[in-house]
Amino acid sequence: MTRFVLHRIGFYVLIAVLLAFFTVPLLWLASAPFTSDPTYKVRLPDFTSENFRAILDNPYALGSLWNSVLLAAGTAVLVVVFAALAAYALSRVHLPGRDALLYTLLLLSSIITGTAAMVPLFQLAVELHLIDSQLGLILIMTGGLLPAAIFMMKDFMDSTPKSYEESARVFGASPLQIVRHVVVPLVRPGLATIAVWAVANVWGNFLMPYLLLSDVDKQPAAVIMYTLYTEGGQANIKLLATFGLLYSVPVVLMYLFVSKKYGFRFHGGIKR
Amino acid sequence: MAQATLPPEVLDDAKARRYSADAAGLGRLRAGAFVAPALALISLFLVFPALWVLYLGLSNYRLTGAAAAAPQLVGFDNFVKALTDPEFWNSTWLTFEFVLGSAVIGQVVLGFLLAWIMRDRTGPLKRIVEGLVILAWILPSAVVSFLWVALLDRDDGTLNTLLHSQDFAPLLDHPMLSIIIFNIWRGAAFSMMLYGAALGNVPPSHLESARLAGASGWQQLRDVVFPHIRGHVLTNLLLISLWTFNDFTPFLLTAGGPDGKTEVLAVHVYQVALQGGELGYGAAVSTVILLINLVVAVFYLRLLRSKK
Amino acid sequence: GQSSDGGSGDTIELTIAQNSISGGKNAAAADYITNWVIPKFEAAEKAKGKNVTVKFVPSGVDDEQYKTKLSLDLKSGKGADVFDLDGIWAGEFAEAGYLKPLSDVVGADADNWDGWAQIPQSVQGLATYNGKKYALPVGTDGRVLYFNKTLFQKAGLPADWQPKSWQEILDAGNKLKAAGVPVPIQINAGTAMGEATTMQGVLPLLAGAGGQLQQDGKWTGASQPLKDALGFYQKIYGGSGLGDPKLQQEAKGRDKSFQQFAGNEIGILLESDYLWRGVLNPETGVAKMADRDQSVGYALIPAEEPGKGINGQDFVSMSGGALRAVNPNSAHPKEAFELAAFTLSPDGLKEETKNGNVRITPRTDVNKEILSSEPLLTYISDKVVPLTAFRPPVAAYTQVSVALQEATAEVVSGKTPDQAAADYQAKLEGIVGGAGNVAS
Amino acid sequence: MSAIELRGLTKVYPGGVKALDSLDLAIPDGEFFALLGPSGCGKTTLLRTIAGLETATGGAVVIGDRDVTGLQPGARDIAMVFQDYALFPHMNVTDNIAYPLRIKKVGRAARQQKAAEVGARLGLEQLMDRRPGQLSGGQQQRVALARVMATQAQAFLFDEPLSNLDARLRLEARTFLKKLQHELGVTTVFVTHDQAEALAMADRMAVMESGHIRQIGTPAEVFQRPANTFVAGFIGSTPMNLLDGVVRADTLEVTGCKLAVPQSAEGLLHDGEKIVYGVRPEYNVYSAEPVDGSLGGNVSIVENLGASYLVTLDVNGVLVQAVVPEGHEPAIGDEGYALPRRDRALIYRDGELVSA
Amino acid sequence: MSAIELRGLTKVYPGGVKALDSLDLAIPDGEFFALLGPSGCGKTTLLRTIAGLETATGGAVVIGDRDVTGLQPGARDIAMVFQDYALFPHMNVTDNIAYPLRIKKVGRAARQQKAAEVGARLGLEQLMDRRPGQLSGGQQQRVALARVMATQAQAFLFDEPLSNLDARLRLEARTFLKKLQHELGVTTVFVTHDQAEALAMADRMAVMESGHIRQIGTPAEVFQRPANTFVAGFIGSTPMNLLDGVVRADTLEVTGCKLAVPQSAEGLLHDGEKIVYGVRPEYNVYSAEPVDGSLGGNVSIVENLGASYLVTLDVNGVLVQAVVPEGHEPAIGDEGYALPRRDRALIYRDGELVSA
Ligand SMILES: Nc1ncnc2c1ncn2[C@@H]1O[C@H](COP(=O)(O)OP(=O)(O)OP(=O)(O)O)[C@@H](O)[C@H]1O
Ligand SMILES: Nc1ncnc2c1ncn2[C@@H]1O[C@H](COP(=O)(O)OP(=O)(O)OP(=O)(O)O)[C@@H](O)[C@H]1O
Ligand SMILES: [Mg+2]
Ligand SMILES: [Mg+2]
Repeated sequence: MTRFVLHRIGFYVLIAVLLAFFTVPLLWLASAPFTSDPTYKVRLPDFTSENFRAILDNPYALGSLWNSVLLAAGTAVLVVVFAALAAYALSRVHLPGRDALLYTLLLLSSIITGTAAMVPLFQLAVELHLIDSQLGLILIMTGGLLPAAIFMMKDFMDSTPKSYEESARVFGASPLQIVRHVVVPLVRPGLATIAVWAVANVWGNFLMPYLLLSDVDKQPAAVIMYTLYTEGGQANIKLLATFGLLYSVPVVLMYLFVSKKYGFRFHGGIKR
Repeated sequence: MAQATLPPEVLDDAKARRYSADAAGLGRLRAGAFVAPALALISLFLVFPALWVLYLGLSNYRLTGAAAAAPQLVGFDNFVKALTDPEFWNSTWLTFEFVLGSAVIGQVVLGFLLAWIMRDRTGPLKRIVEGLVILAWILPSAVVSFLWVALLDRDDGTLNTLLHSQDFAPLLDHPMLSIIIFNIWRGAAFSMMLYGAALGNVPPSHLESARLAGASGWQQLRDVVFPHIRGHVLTNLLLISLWTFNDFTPFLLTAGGPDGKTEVLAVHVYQVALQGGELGYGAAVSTVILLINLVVAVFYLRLLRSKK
Repeated sequence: GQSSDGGSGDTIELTIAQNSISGGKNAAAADYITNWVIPKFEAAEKAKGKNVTVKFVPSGVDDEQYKTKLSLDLKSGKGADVFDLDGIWAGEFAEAGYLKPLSDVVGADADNWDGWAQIPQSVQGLATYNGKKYALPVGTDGRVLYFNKTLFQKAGLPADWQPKSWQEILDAGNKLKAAGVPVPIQINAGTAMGEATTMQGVLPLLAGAGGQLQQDGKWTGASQPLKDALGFYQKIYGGSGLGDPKLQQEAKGRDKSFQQFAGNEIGILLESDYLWRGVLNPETGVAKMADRDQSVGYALIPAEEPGKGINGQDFVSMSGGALRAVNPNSAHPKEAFELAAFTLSPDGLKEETKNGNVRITPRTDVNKEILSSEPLLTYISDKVVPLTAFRPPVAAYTQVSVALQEATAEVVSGKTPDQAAADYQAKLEGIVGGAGNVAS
Repeated sequence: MSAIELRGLTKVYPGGVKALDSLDLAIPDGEFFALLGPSGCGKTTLLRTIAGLETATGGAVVIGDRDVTGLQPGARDIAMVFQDYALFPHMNVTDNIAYPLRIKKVGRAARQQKAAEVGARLGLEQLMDRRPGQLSGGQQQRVALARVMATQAQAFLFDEPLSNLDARLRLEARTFLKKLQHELGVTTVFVTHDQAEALAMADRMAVMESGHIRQIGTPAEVFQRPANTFVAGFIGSTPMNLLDGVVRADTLEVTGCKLAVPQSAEGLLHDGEKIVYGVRPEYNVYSAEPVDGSLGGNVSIVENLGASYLVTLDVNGVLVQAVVPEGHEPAIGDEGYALPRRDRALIYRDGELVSA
Repeated sequence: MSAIELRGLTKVYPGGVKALDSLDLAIPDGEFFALLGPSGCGKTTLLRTIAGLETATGGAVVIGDRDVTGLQPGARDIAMVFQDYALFPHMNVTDNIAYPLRIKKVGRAARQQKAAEVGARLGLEQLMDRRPGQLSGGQQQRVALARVMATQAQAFLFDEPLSNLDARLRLEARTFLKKLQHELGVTTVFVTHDQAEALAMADRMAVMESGHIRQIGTPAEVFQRPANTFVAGFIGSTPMNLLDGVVRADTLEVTGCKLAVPQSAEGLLHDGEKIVYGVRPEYNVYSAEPVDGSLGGNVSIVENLGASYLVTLDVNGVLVQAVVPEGHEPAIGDEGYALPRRDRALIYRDGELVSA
């Protein structure tokens, strides 16, 4: 019995340590935006709303958040739709060289996230007249995220029983109908996972949006966040902390929404 | 109950090909159509520029200056330069430390630990723990870097406040350790979720029969859990290693410093290509990263698939 | 992008780009363009019978990122008709063909601009590469030694301090240290501070020791002046306690040095005029100092010893400055040039620098008027600019600068100046294409 | 409602496994036909090939008067219940039942109406809004049936629809299904590996082994006169005793006992030949006293079958089983004698039934 | 080898489901005890609580003379076979069998030796190097048994070990398991939802319903005299006919027919009271001609049971089943009569058996 008690105590100590590890860094974000004269020090805030007023005065702040939402949503939708279709086909039909192809694409996707790829991507966008086009940016980012998305998505697809599809097929459903009616609902948690992953990736991406979108009215929050430095590169902590909070809120809301609605987890098959 | 094996010609009987036999009746053609949009985007915006990067790696292309106007192919000069540059090796070594410490060990272990202790728990505790872990994952890097600067700051850092210490500067005194811990914090969520799902696939009866035999927690992990989640471990290792190899976020925390002590390859490429404008050289280093990734991937595949 | 009116000739669309943005980085400059330049210029053109619309393309990013974007745009034949760039980029942009001599792009109008007469030769030099003018200079700056009069008073140092040699700086530092000042001297070092280390550290010291980065077409390697400059670093950071070596390594070290200076923790700080008008600005600064005018003193940067500076000077400084260029790809280079010139018209500059946004403009006539109320800027304009030096505007400079930063970092972390200088030379040879291009 | 005919149907899986070996089968319109066989014999493959979920490697499938071999499953006008029911977990019962109609572009109101109708017929009225996860196994099975009924297909294919139910429910479902098929009169092919199920439900049945059909017939035919030892061993709730023996003039010598030649084999045996003597435990009359022509030995196991007992005798090292009515069961270790009924015992030569 | 005793065992799951409700049970040393009941009645929970895989909410578990309620599963000295066998897929048969010994730190050679020994006993000699994935269901089941035997535990717990086998194998395994337990003499608790299995194998059995034990006894007791209608309906390969009736003086009126009072209830009934009349189909004697005191109606279903038929009569709208020997089976629609055997029919009052 005492072993049991010790076990419990150990468990809660562990949980406490882990919670602390994940919470302590977040304290600053919870306090600085509400402090009149924020520094890097975490202090009990005086709950001023002045910082928020200041950031709302910025002509681009709110618009950029909206742009971020557009870009992230657009990319997430494309990534999810295309990855789902591709992963489904790859999971169900054995195309020759499938695995090798996936691994190659996955490796190439790592090069494309690197800085060195900016020139090819930029010139490509120029040639395709995708400069200053949010759609173009969405397409480019989608291309970069797709391999990993397909890779993960295929795991989900592989784990759903085939009899659902066969059953629908016997009733005469077409492949697209099967995907819409049966497969998508079954792997919905997986789709949600990939969508959140894609959003998180796009949300934080600075370089590509900056290079490909000149029009400030189209730029996302990641770019606008960089403008809150001074001419000499000094952080305006007041604005940055506050904008950082506003910038984080949509992703957090989206996570909460998704986790409530779909259960945020890997491997979707609904338990039967 | 295998029956007699027929010669393969029979398989190519015309009738058998009239329509496809996969579950959804896709057939290769339609499967191709399903893959097509993704493949088109990938080819256009990933494969093509990636090959371009490989090509750039063979040139002396620069962002500005005369070499920008008329870049020339220089063969493997860039690679020779990289391989003879101690800074490159320094970065490579740091990257290994970073990937090994933060991803392969840190995120995998912490992610697994979180998934393991939360595995059959429900209720608010699980939601809070998972929520916080995932929050660390989805917050934008620009914001997160501020959080960690605030945490580790030499003067006013939360850590110093908590420890009642003065002038403790983790980012200067233990820069690599700092960014490793940072990246563990940042990325544990993915592993946690993946292993959470994987653990759901371990039949409880297997764990229980080990318990009945008197197996300790560690023995249960070794004998039951790990053999079951091998495939997930592979996927996880592969993805997080790739991502960590190319992770640029440490730059936001330490700018590669102090004195290049955290200049991992991704940061090195950034500094070389964006700050130094040496795009050709940067592309060559990217190519080398790609090759290292390839080796790592093959290594994982060998390690985890061979035992099956 | 470029104007796209083709043959219709009805409306001319121009764009103007800067690394400035309303509500963020360099907000004042951005507001000046949108609120004054654009309406006034459009009206002026209308009066001339031309239908011109101007669009402002703001940004607010690191200089490197701005440069990258600019290069990519220009390389692809895009970019704003008029854009700003750092003077130091002129050479590499010209070599890459991103910039063309103004007279080639615009024609005679460029040389005939009445503004040139008002711009001092040294400032014109910023826009000049291989003897040709590539852009209009937007302004200049200068570096001085700032000191905290409150701390000086505590250490028994004069409020009108003006060191004549490096030793005097060290002496003052020692006194400050004795008086309990946490950080007596801050001279930027290391890679974390980036270009701030080069411009507010190595180069003024190098100049003070009589050295130059590039001389007679050759780069200077491990020369004595460089060793002296690095030696000075060693005296500050090598255990004397005069400086804070750790601060040099922090990613946000420069921000912190500002905070500490404003917080009366740093005695002497080598910085540019931006510290005064931007950082410490009692109204808009990120490290506001309400009593800036009373408690911050400034002095010229002395040569190592009197007369030992470049050109035998007693005092030295470094300057830079932005340029405003006309895109060679512009469809309407003439109008674009008019726009650029318009932004630098006396009225314009006065408008831009009012309400506390004073800076040193390129025009002497304007400077005379606007700087009178600004003692520091007057000081820089009158005393510093005449003796200042500029960086070599060549492509390799960026990497050379990094190599210099690394040399200082080595000294701060304990290597000898000789060793650091030797390492620098080795790197330099790699950067500029072999030992043949380097003189030691 | 149509007949199903398979002509020389062959199915070879990509790996080279020949799951069906030029199989011929004709199932008349309206028949309830059971496919029985051990695991892996190809039952599911046969069903799936009829449905079109697997492409036939050779041969033809004819449904009604159409050769459907090359048609998509959806075009064959058949309906199938899968072993796991394959109810869509994200749809409620109504939507599940109405799904085939949705595919056929029936309007929403009409579908709902039809689903309600079929559901009511199967006693699902109260459950129409639940998800499959909220139903018991038996209820799920009914929903799967309802979905199939809603299609009004020409033929029904059931793949072990009862094997996921618990024992009690299985018995009920058996009766229910049989009755339903009778009323609907739709040609039905029913796969099972449970011989009791096949016997109880089928109009006719086929016993399969490794891709071949071993016997086709009514349950009574198959039970009473298995065509070969394979079928003999497979059919029956207790396996048939199959004992090696030798013909000795007019009698048989089986495991050291002298037995009479069964009626069915009279005059067909040759002196001295080796045969297999088959008799079901049900047709072994047990007695505690020695009886002429019986198999005698010691009782080694007694199992309760409910109203009777299955007694296993050790007859000179060979186990022989007999069913004993309750009240007469021996104790373990007792001496006992099993007298095969001459009219029910069978003789197999080289595995095939010896019969006139 | 030890007895198992449960005292007031209660298990409430976190959600609030009371899976066991202060349950008392004593299983003597060496007994083969079956737990039977419908899905969800708490059988698995009971087994798992004995094993220590679930902590008891209340009450005690005593194995031999130790109260093990607070002990870890590993310390209780019991072994369990799971429904899915829980063989480790990455270990071969030898390693699987030897696993418990490995945990007990038995040396490598000794483990291998023991595994080989136990494996040989279960006829696994040829398979010792295979992985579970390469074994058939029946073989897997034997490996699971071997692993349990290798532990030499005090008691064995089996959770539906046969339900994953196909019907044929299940029958074989039944006999095998029973015999093995007999030889080893280890106290064994065996969970099943298949009443035939429980009847055939158990020394004694308990029938559970929602966390309670409804009847404990030998298979014969439980089969012949179910203590209540729940058990009556649950036991038997064909469900017992349970018919509503009213006592009319010396006879019973059941679905419009006049029946004699069964022997077991003679003198225990009151005129006019409502009862349930129970008779197993096996004890319903069928005839085509009207018989006094029988249940008459039209034949609605005939199911082949092998050597007999299950005939369902529609008696004034109520279905009544009778078992008819082969050769006497009626056709559907025929008129038929089922005469319950007075010595086997039972009467239930308020669900409980009426008995002296
Ligand atoms: N997709 C497949 N690829 C290769 N071989 C297969 C495939 N499906 C089945 N088989 C093989 O074909 C044979 C027949 O399989 P099938 O599933 O038809 O058997 P079954 O009679 O339905 O068995 P069960 O009673 O176990 O369901 C088996 O040997 C099986 O291993
Ligand atoms: N982990 C659990 N949490 C909550 N309730 C549970 C849990 N496990 C079982 N139950 C509930 O406890 C009751 C008994 O379940 P148990 O698994 O013991 O039934 P069973 O008799 O073994 O059924 P089956 O024949 O389906 O295996 C059921 O109502 C079940 O829903
Ligand atoms: Mg099958
Ligand atoms: Mg159970």
